[in-house]
Amino acid sequence: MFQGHDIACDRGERRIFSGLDFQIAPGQALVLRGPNGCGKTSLLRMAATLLKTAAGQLTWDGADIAEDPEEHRARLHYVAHQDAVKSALTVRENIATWSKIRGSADARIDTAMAAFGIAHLADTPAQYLSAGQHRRAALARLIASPATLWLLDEPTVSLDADGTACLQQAIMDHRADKGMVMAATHIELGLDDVEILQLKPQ
Amino acid sequence: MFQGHDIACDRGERRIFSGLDFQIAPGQALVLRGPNGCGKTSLLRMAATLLKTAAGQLTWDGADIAEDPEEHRARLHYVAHQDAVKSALTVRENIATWSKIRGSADARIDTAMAAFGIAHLADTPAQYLSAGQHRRAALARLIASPATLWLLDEPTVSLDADGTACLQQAIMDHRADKGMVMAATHIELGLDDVEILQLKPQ
Amino acid sequence: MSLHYFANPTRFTRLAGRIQPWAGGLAALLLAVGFYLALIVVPADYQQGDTVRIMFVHVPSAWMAMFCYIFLAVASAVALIWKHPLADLAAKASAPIGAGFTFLALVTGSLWGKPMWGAWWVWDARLTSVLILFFLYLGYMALWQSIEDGQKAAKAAAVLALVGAINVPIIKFSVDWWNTLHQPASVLRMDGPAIHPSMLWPLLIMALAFKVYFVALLLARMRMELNLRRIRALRLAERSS
Amino acid sequence: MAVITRDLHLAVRQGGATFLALVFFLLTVTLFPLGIGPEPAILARVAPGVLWVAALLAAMLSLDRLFQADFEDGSLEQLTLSGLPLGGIVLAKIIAHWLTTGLPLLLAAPILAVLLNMNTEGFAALLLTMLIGTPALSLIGAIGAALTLTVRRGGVLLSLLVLPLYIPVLIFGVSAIDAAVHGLNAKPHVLLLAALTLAAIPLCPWAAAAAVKLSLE
Amino acid sequence: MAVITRDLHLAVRQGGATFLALVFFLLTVTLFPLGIGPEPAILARVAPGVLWVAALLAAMLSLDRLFQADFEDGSLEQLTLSGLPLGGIVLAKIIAHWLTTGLPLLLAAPILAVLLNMNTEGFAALLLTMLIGTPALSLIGAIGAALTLTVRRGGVLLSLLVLPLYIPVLIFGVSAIDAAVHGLNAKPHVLLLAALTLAAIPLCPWAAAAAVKLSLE
Amino acid sequence: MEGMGQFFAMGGYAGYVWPAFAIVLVVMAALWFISDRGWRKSEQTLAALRKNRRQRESDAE
Ligand code: HEM
Ligand SMILES: Nc1ncnc2c1ncn2[C@@H]1O[C@H](COP(=O)(O)OP(=O)(O)OP(=O)(O)O)[C@@H](O)[C@H]1O
Ligand SMILES: Nc1ncnc2c1ncn2[C@@H]1O[C@H](COP(=O)(O)OP(=O)(O)OP(=O)(O)O)[C@@H](O)[C@H]1O
Ligand SMILES: [Mg+2]
Ligand SMILES: [Mg+2]
Repeated sequence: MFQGHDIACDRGERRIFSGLDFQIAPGQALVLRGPNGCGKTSLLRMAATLLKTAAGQLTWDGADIAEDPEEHRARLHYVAHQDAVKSALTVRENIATWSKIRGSADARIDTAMAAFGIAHLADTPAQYLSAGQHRRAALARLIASPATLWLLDEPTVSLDADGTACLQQAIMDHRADKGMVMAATHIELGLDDVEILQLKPQ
Repeated sequence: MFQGHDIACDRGERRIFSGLDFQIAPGQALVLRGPNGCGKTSLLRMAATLLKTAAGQLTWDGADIAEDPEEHRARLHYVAHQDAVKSALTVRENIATWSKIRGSADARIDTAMAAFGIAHLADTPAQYLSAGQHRRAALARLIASPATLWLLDEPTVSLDADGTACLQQAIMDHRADKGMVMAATHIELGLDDVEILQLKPQ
Repeated sequence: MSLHYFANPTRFTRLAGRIQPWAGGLAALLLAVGFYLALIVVPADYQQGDTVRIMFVHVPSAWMAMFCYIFLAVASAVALIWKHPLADLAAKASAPIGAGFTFLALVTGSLWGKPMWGAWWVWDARLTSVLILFFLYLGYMALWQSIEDGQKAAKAAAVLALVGAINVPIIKFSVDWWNTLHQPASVLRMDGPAIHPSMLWPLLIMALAFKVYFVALLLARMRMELNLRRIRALRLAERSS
Repeated sequence: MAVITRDLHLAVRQGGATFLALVFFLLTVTLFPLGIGPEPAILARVAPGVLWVAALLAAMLSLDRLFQADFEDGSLEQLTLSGLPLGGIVLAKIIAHWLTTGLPLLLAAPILAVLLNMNTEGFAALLLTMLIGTPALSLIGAIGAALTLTVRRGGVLLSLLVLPLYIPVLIFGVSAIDAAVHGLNAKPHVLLLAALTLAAIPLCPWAAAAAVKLSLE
Repeated sequence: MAVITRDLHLAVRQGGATFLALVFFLLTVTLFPLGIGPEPAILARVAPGVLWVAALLAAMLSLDRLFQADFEDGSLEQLTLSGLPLGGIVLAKIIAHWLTTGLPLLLAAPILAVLLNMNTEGFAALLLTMLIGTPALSLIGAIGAALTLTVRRGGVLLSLLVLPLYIPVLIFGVSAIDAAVHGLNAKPHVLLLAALTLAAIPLCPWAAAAAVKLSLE
Repeated sequence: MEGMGQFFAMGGYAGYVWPAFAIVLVVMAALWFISDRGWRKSEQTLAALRKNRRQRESDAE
């Protein structure tokens, strides 16, 4: 169970939001919505321990995540706008690097590429990918090494219908597997049974 | 009238598409659709003279654009994934630079920021913008200096409902003004009376 | 028979296939004669002793180092301006050969320098500019290597080759412009060669041998590059189908 | 031209290139006495060489970002699409580069020359050769920067490509100063240097523009 | 550790840092004789200084990209999220940096020493000091690189921050070689240098990790 | 024999003259060898690829 209690967020010495509560149980998905600049990305970065909360606390099964950030980090994936795909490496190498760092099995790399329909691009340098292919390569990381909590910042950007379907399938499998998902988006993700957290600009 | 006759595209010594025809009359909009990697971005880059056609020709009112690329460039705007917004400059400075280079009036800068709802961010360095605000700043260029042909590559990425509405309004005004629009997208742009060009992977 | 007569790659391959063995054989023969003359027939110099024999490999190598670059630059110009389809290949194929000869000029020069000047290396203008030429060759080859797209690489490399061509006159005239330890030109000069005929002839034979060797090797490398280009095209066609 | 002011503005804002070259120049030159030892005679002997080599390196380092930053964020694309001729844009960027790197070096050189005990005869020659030579550095460097834009080993290749082309500038620059220091006639060296720069003015922007066009494809 | 192999792999692939430092080192040292003139005596006199200054500059230049590239494309974020302690990641990156810059410099130094007519006594001292000193360059530099990550004038600030910290390394390194060349006892200098490096090993990764955490906020 | 020894001694400069000629031979031979092998290999690969394609084309028919 991942929970937020009375969270507030400051960016550039300005209060972006405050008094925010949420909770995600295993198998659940929370979708963040709200206009541009309302703090969705900021909230995700807090959940990833990349940003400090200005007030309130984030807990995992009751324990404050700020107490042992390393442990919390090991159980999450954060897919951001900057997608950490190195243009000099091929698609496979890109995915392999991250799964090696996370110490997960190499066998999953092929599964991951297949899950996002980029198996045929395995040996293409990322430099030569189209925008959607690039994004798929970034998302494939989710499958290549397991993590309980997925934090997704506008994950469907640049994806075509097929790519979006791949992502939906991945999220469904993940949830069936007791995973949790927290996603920020402006367009319909096409997931069923999700909770929506509407952020309001202050 | 902007036309393409029997266009073919090579990327990385591979044929991406061929035998493509299209035409855009003043006031018209053409929407490019197709799966990831089918060549939408490539086609837009050809229309912007940034990429050479492998076969066929692009004409403007009957004249081949390859003959005088400078003239063609002066009449178009291309908004790409890489949005050419400098993080060290403020929003206003970013827009002003481009309108100065294009030699258009300073007065339009404020209109442009207002049109995309970022007037209140005029003096914020682009570094501190959220993803959607960043994109709005890139799009504001369209209004800040006039150009007949707008080439938009997934323009609604990161935009919220309000931002998308701003863009729709801008496109409507542009078309009413005899402007032309060519946009690649995966999601509905919400424009009426558009032609759709479906690209197929080879 | 215009420039474009040999533009046809198949015709080129056929012709090259015919010339290459002859050129190879002739190069081997001339080299053998040259080595015989240089090592056995030519008398030791009264000043330089037997080290003078190094001249017969050093000087032709140095000439070839410059010649290859001129060839490379001209081929690049032809590729850029007239878009002759084989010019790219000729330029690309000549770079490793030129680098090889430049390397030889440096090494044989060093081997000559130690007994003559008492140092393997001195930082004079001629020597340094040859070293720079070597770097230029390396840069040229590295540029080819690091751009995936063959056509783009060809153009980029051609631009570099042309810009780098300014180094050739600098090498040629460096001995006249700066006072250095190195010999000024005694063969290739305006007022005719100033060298004894007993030395001149073996030198010229050696130079000719190097030239013919260059031609044979160039043809072989061009055929290889042509094949590689075809292989790439086939592979790409295969992958996309 | 608007492009020049834009680049200057950005340079001032980001600081990056402007001061980097200057700071690098100053630091390199100050490190030398530390490395070599303080004897005035030796310092004076090596001064022209050290100053010119440091200037070369400083100029080369700032080249890396000449087009790269604009390329990565899409600005270079937008610039080519602005309707201005590409050669002109490239020249504008070269001028901005010189104003932000060459000019500061030129201004800093006299101070450093004093620190290195250079004699007064060499002074005028140093300034003159730097004034004539530094534009050539920006011009020639632009070609290398443009050629290596999309290249994987960008940085290395850039140095490998550019430094050989810089060497004539170095040699003429240093020989002119040496001649002046020893009371000889520096004019031929200066003239050769000037010829080099003059030849580079029309050629380099053209070649660099061709290379930029290639990498945008 | 996986991070080291990743960085090495990337370095080989992109070439960037690896060869850049080496090529820069080689070219700088080659430029000097051109600038200073060919007299062997003078070259030998300035050789230790030139080699160390060139090594310092080469190391400093490659620092710029130590965290920057990973920061910009989001990889640094992902690395901190990988569950490994940040200090360890930073240390891994420092080791990779040394392997790709310090080590090549170390290997190239003897060849250059010959070209610069350095005498054989200085040789062993040169190698020893570079072996001990170059890790300190990577370690100290990492702090600077981390501190300047989000800073606008990154490059300049980096040089300004790092070079003063590098000066002790330079001074001890050169004095050790000079002592050896003149047949004096180089040991105290070498020991001081070693002390410096040993002190840097625990301190620098910790400081750099703190700085990285700051800039990710 | 005397003559031979003298010949090989090269007036005391054997250490310079012979390596110079040797390196020339080695480099020229190596360049030739590499180019020739590269060319042969490329011929083989090309032939194999072409055969492959012809086969596939006839399969398709
Ligand atoms: C690494 C060292 C050396 C290099 C890079 C080098 C380079 C060159 C080059 C580029 C040329 C062709 C010049 C032209 O055609 O104008 C040349 C010619 C020549 N070199 Fe060297 N050289 C080196 C050492 C030496 C030494 C040590 C000697 C003899 C003491 C020597 C004697 C000659 C002679 C006699 C010529 C023929 C000049 C002529 O007739 O045109 N070189 N060398
Ligand atoms: N590094 C920063 N420094 C200062 N302010 C920032 C910074 N990053 C973002 N902001 C500001 O914080 C607010 C929230 O930004 P955030 O990126 O969280 O918005 P968002 O909800 O993700 O918006 P979008 O839908 O556009 O992605 C914005 O108003 C933005 O201007
Ligand atoms: N610079 C390049 N070099 C080689 N191949 C490339 C390059 N850029 C793109 N490609 C390839 O060309 C094809 C078309 O790419 P393009 O970016 O035009 O697709 P797209 O339709 O815009 O896709 P998306 O919807 O994902 O943005 C892709 O298969 C891609 O892998
Ligand atoms: Mg956001
Ligand atoms: Mg696209």
